[in-house]
Amino acid sequence: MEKRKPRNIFVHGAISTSFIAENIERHHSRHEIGGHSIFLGQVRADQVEGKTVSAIEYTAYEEMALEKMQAIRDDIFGKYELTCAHIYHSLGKVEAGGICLFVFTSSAHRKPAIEACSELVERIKAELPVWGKELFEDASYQWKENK
Amino acid sequence: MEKRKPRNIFVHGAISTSFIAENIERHHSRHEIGGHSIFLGQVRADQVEGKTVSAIEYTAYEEMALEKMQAIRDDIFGKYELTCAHIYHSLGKVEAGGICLFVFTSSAHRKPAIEACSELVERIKAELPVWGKELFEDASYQWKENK
Amino acid sequence: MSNPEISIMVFGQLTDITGTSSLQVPLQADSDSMKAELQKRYPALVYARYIMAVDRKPVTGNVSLSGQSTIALLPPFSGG
Amino acid sequence: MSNPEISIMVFGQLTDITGTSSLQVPLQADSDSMKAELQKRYPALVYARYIMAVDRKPVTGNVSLSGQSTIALLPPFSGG
Repeated sequence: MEKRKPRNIFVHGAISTSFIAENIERHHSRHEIGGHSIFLGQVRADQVEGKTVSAIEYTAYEEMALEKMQAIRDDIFGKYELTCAHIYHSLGKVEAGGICLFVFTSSAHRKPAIEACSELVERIKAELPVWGKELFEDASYQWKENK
Repeated sequence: MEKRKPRNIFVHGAISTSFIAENIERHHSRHEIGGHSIFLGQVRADQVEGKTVSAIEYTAYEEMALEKMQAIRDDIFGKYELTCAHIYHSLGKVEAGGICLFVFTSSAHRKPAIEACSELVERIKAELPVWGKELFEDASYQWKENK
Repeated sequence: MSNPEISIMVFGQLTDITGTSSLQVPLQADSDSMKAELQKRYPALVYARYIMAVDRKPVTGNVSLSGQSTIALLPPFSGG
Repeated sequence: MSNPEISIMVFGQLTDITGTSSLQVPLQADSDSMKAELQKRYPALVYARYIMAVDRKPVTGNVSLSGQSTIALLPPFSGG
């Protein structure tokens, strides 16, 4: 297979709603699209033994994550009839209530967009070398675990 | 069952990306939320016998649609552990490329939001008394059919 | 004594048959007789797919009508 | 002659064990010997869940290493 430079998915800090809106807006000129499916991951202020998570700090093995994401994209485009798919993940600190993951798929009819979006979210959480460090209000921390 | 005034879901014309962004933004203070799922329906410029759909004009039996939507909401909240769900549907004319349906669900963990959003979209299309009139560029039209 | 008139709401592609979204027709005793009356006035309704709603509920079987009934004719839904 | 040193990238909770995100250790012939060398230096790694990646691919089985290998230690992923 030809070697391509994989596209970037990482953004610094929380993903803003204006960034999301601009991304949606850009699809108004794509008149073959009938449905968009979006997943947004938001940082939860979980309670752990009386302490509250105030933020998550994300780190990644970026080169490996981007190569893996490109392979997942290829799989998804082979499996579902999509017009496009956009994925963004935060690096660095995202406060509770902030958006840390933005997955956005589009298709002519709704089913492929909905199914592909859901599958992308599962694969991103399971397969991308990204780590979340849950920071408590008292400056202690614990490492996030995905179920 | 007690009679409540069902909440409105109808908006005039296309649903703007700024409306969507404000809706997402409002959830940043809900720190128990971990995932949002969003579906957006977009008007497709379908080709029919050489003519192109330029817009869809939506009408509804509003009172019946709102009562039905309330019943669907009750079902969905009984079935999935959601923190909230928001539904908006256009009435009147939406040009090709415009957003005509906005379904937005949130939950602590991702699965309920994703599954509830998808089920809401199916039920809205099948059960709400709403009709789309596909307007062609030459001022002729055909009535939309949902599959 | 002739029956009082009642309004019937008409939606979607059925308005192509009736030419209007609000019909005035003599009240009938039940939904089956009302359908028959409407088909007499608009023969194309015989071939149209639609349901009748009374008081915002789809009619299944035959239901009785009064002057207070809210009646609507609904072709297949196509929202979203 | 002693082995040349090679850098190993360390991620996530494994940095709590190594105290750093970049280790310098003598190059070993293969991934199994590298794991053994690392566990000698950081005994807590024996109890840690992690995989080794060589050239950005997770190692399954044993693979040989060279001075050009890109080596990383990856604890369970927790993105999203």
